[in-house]
Amino acid sequence: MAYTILDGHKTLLNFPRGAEGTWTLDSYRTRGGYSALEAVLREGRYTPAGLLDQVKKSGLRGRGGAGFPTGLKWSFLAKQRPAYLVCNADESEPGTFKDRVILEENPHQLVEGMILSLFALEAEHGYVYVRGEYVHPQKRLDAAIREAYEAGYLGEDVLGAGRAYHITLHSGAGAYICGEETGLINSLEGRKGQPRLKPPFPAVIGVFNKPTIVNNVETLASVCSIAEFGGEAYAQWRNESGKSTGTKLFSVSGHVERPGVYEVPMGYPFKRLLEEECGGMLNGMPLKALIVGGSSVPVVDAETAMKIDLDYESCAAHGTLLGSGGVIVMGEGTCMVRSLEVLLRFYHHESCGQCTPCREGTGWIHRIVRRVEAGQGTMVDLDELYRIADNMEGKTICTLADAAAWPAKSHLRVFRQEFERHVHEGRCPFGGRFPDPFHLGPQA
Amino acid sequence: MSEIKTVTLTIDGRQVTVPAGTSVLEASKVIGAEVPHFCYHPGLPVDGNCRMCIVEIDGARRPPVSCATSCADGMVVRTDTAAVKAIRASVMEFLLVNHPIDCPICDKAGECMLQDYYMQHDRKRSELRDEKVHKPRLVKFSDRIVFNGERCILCTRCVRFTENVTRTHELGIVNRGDRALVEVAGGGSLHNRYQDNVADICPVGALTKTDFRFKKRVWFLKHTDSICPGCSRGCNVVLDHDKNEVVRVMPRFRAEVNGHWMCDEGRDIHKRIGVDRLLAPRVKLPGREGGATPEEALEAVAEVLGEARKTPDRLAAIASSWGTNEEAFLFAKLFGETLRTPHMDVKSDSDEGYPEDDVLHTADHNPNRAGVVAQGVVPNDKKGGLGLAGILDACRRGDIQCLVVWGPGLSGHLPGGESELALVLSKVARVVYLGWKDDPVARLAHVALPTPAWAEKDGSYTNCDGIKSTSVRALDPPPGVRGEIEVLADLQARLKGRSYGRTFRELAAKTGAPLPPRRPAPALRQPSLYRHASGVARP
Amino acid sequence: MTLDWAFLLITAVNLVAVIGLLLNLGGVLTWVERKQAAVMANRIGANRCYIPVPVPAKAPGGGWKVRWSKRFTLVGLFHAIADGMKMLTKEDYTPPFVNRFIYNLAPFIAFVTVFATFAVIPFGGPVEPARLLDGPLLSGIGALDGARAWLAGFFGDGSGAARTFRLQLADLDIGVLYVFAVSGTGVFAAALAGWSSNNKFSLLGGLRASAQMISYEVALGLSVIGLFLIHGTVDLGRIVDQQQSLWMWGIVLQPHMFFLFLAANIAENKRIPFDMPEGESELVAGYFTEYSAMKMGMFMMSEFVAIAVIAGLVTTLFFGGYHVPFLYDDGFHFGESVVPLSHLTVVVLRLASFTLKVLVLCWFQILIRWTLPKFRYDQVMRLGWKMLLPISLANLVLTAGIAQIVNAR
Amino acid sequence: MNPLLNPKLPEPAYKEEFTAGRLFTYRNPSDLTLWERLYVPEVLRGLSITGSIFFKNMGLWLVWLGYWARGRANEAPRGAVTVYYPEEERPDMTKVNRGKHILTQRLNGEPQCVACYMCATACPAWCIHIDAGEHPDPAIEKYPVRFDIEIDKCIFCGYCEEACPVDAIRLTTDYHTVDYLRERMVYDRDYLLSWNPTKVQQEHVYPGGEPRRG
Repeated sequence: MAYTILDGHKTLLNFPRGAEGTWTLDSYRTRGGYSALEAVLREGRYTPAGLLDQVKKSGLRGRGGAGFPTGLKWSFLAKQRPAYLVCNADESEPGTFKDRVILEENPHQLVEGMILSLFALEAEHGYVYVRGEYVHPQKRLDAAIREAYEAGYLGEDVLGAGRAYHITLHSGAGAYICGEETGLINSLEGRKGQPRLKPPFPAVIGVFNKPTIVNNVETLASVCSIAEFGGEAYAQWRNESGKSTGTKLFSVSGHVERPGVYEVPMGYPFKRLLEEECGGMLNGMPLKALIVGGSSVPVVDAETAMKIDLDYESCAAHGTLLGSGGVIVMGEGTCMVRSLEVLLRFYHHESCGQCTPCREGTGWIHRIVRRVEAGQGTMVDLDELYRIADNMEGKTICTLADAAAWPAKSHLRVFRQEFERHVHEGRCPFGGRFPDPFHLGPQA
Repeated sequence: MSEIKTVTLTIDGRQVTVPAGTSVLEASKVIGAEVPHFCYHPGLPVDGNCRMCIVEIDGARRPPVSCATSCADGMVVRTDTAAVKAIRASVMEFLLVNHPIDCPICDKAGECMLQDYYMQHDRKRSELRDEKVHKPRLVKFSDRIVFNGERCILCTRCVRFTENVTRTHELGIVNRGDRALVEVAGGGSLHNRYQDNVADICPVGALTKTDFRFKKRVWFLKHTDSICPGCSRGCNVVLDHDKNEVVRVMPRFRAEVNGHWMCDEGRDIHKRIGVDRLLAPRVKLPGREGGATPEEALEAVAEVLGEARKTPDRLAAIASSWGTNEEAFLFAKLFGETLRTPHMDVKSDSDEGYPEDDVLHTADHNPNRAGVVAQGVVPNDKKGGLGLAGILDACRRGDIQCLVVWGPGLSGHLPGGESELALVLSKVARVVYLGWKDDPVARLAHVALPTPAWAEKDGSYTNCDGIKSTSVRALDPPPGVRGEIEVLADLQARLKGRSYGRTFRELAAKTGAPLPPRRPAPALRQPSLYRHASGVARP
Repeated sequence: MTLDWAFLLITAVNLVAVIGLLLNLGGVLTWVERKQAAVMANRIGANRCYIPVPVPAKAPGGGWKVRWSKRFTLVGLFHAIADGMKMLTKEDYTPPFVNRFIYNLAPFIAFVTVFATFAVIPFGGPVEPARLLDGPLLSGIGALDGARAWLAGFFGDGSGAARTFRLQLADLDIGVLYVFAVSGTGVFAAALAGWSSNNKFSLLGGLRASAQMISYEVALGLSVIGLFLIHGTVDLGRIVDQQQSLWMWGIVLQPHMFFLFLAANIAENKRIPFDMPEGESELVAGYFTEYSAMKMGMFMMSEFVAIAVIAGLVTTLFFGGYHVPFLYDDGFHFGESVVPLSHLTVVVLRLASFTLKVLVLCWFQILIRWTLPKFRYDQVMRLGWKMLLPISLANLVLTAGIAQIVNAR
Repeated sequence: MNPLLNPKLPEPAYKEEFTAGRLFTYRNPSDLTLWERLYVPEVLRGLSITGSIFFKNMGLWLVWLGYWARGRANEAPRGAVTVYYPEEERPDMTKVNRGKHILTQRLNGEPQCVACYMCATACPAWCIHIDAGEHPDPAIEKYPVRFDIEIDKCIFCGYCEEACPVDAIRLTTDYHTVDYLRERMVYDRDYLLSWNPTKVQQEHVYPGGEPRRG
């Protein structure tokens, strides 16, 4: 297969792996950092509308999981000012740790992307809502923002262009639901982190009742590349057969030889990612199941996994979602009931308790799966589980209920015989334990 | 006048035109397609968390909640498809999964939305095989409100009430997921003066009033539209009563008066109905001492007034600010027209109550001062009529020969209180008292006639904003006690005055009182447990 | 004309006997009806009324004391007395909306007509008072000679011949016609009671009663005309005389008419299966819904007395009246052999015979009442007009024809 | 459908008859035979049946007299299937007879009742009167302070038993509900609880019936 990509150029992970000091301004500058910003602000490469147009042309889609076209989202921003840009760095999806790499190793690219985005949106103030547990990334980002202020990339008069740009770092208190944009807005405002009813969308009424754009770290960082190379060039970085564009970070975890974050162009085959980048399955064990886009997307079996190209269309065609790119690889010997139990325990714990189906449903299906895993389930429970998950889906304010329902439904659909073995044998056929895909490091 | 913008949409195949900005839920009410809901309350901001009011709208990506969706032109809404019904059933199932289903001991049973909707939309057994989530029960939010966490469906109506109506912010939701709980912020207690409303708006039995707790099952209650006499706001209320006893008072929606709410004190006023009542007439005229029948007492009053008529300047009448418009009308006609006294004024019957605030309370703790004045109970300036203070001064000087006092509380107008009252009244040859309380005046008067309390008579009241509300008789007065309308009309007839009518409905035409809608007579017992007990439209 | 003291005395004795018999029979029948119904239905029936009887009982501290036993119930017979006492002592409530005069009159009409019917029924054979004390046993007792002489003197006709009296209140030539006339008057009782009560149920009951009684009056009369043709008289006394022979009894001559006559009589008496006018299930209590206490009691009483009167009438017409088979004035005649009996014995036997027949027929009527289900109203009327009336007319024609043939021979 | 086309259809279950110039339709036509319609023989047959019962029972009465005379009245065969109520009682009274009420108890002897008023609501005779009170134990929360049953108003329909959500009220087989004083016919809470105050704390035994399990 042929790829149209700048040879050897990584746009987001454009630094040597494991190198020291990649997070400093100097290091970033040596890699061509802030050149796009300077070109835009000093040389007037783009007008704000022009940059917005480039983003639209680039075909960039939100990297946070939902994959909403970024340019379209930006164009919805209401006209009144002040408006705000919020960077969603509340990366709390199990299996996803890509934003962390940007925040830790390459924070200036986020800062530059945010300034460019503020320019394109004609806004002044950006917020970065960082997950509370990301203490170390926060420190790096904080330092980067300070450096940017000192270097004049942020402040009242940025690069002498007569424009003021500010970025504020806000630490979250640790709730999965604050990764949802309206929940994040509530949390940012100091309220309880619960999603808001939409409409009105944040682009109309957002933070502090002002128009707001909320974008993922990776999305905003990618804006640098678009400003640098132009939207059309960015749109060429893809698998020719696919429609998704640009590069994407994939955080691979689980039973692989080399777990980690990899940047590949859209449409990169999973098989190649597994075998070339990650060095194959751990100890050569056979693949059993794959969660391709973070814990909330449907699971697929090994056969389907090998057919997947890592882009939005191919994933959808194979019954799953690209999501946030949190690739969880599960090898033979993994108990899928246990896997589901772990996932549902998370969603049970993280449901905000606002909407009825999610509040009561996540707990309910978690308790059922827990019982099935313990070998005390019945066949009726399996049907109930599917029915409840189905009832939860699509009825809540945010998609947390869906995020809990999809894995439950797909686990049941794809690995039904394993659930039935739990029921019939009255115990976990895998001994109640399994090679834990979430806690096994590369050294295991 | 700006034209109100309207939109036209289709709900269940029927065209509806509503003002722009109306929610689909409210628009559905117009055509009678009632969309079930828990968290939505017309008096509170929309929260959209119960997910019960989901409907189908053509073109929507996922079925939206109708409470939070504004009507738009050309919208096509379906509220009764199989899919919508399935969603309602599934939401009911989720709501009931961790609900304790303790309806037998729950006071809300009978008017519980969860019960009603279960019968309408779910009607199946629980599929739960695991332990339910347990939460604290019997949490005292204050000495008026008790909270049961297990029954709570976390609709946040109470939270939004304290946020948006009283703006006291005592309540909040703590914890996440199925462990979420309503708590009083900071571990204190509810301290606002409208806290009983949170129990009213609670769609389930999570918040109950200590006042009403275990007193009566709601399906035994009869409901009568009334007004609250606690202050000059004149909140429209429903008296829930059984066996000639008011059990609780609930607010009745009236947008321009009280909206959906009422204060806690208004709910307690009914407890004073039986306290200090004047139950039998008292006559202390020479030759008529001793127990008198109501008929004899009335005759004595007529005799006293007939005597006083010869010197109208020395007759004074003080009206009650708790009287209804119709009574005040007759009072004014009797004394102003038939007996021609210039000295008429209205007094305050009561000065007890909560101080004024910006929600509902007013400073005047009498329901109908404005109405009584509007009906003509004012000093006749042309003839040198005296006001209340003037009348009392004249009494003190001995210039008044006959004083008619209607309603209790006259001693509150004298700095010396009761002892001064005795002094003042001793200078008056004939004192007539008319009222439901056994007031100091009643003990000093030469003739005292008992009258019904406000809940025991029909009448209209005019509140501080000039809005008239009608109160319907809910209770039977004590035996032998006749209403003021009847008494005044009778006196008018005995004194050969003009007849203006003897019933509320006759007089309402003259005072412009809104006639109460004729409700069907309440069934002796509600035929079904599953009908909404209060009989009023559910908010 | 001088007063016929002997006749007056006999009439007085008859009167007392008839009224005493009927009143008590009516009372006892209330008990009989209850008890018989119970026995027929495998129940126990009235048994709780008692007269306290002192019996000795052991005192707790030793010695004896008097205990009042409650066990003297006489198989519930006291219930009749208790019923009577209750009705007499209950509040006699007159509703305010009734026509007082007629309302009060109606029960008396019902009561009187029933009693009056019995006046013409001969309940015992001819009595010669002078011969009463003659007999094989009594003639030997000299102490009775004085009485015997007084009887002969008092009841003699002056010419020395003994007078014969019939045990019958009124020996009327028109006999049965009087019965029909008087019982026809009974219609007024029901009709007036129903109307004067000013109550829909009462009125309907009264209407039904009058329609039904008038309808069956016709069949009642026609069903026995055949017997009159045979006997050639309507005088009940002479009809009974002619039934000396068993073969001349009405039940033998016209057995089918017995059923008709009994049915028509029960319908006249408004008893089940013809109790339309009362109709408990649809009309509360029919024409006497508004009556209480003894006025209601009089209606009830008249019904029970009527049972006895009907029994007497049927006995007289169909069962040879007071006659005992083979018993003649001087004793039993079995073919050629004769068993002579004294006059007193014959009189007593005939009285007993009449009483026995009446009691059996009372029992039979009660048996009918507790056996048959009730008719529908249209069935009652149809039976009366379309069954009983044609049958009795046919019987009349047939009997007349046969009588003509027999007489012509 | 024309019934002639389908001869298997049953005869229409009605009869038409012209009477008094009108056509009457009888929905349930008489199926009496001519012999039965003659009526008199059937009447006589009926009379013979009831009469025979009468005579049989009178005969049995005579037999009873004989036994009575020998002081063994109890052993006599009896025709009546009914009993002298207060002196005698039916030995074969059914276990499911609905009689006097009881209130079941908790293990500590308190009423099981939670004062939900369901029985009072369901009662068609309105003979149940309850006053609820706050129980010191929050797990119970509500209990009857007063629980009166006016047994003289009760119609023993058993609806209270049906309505009760906690199996607190039951009707026993005891049918001795008579008294000479109305006051004594109002059963209060303590009386209703006193059916078996000391015995059987482990399971609630249905008086006169099988113990309930589960």
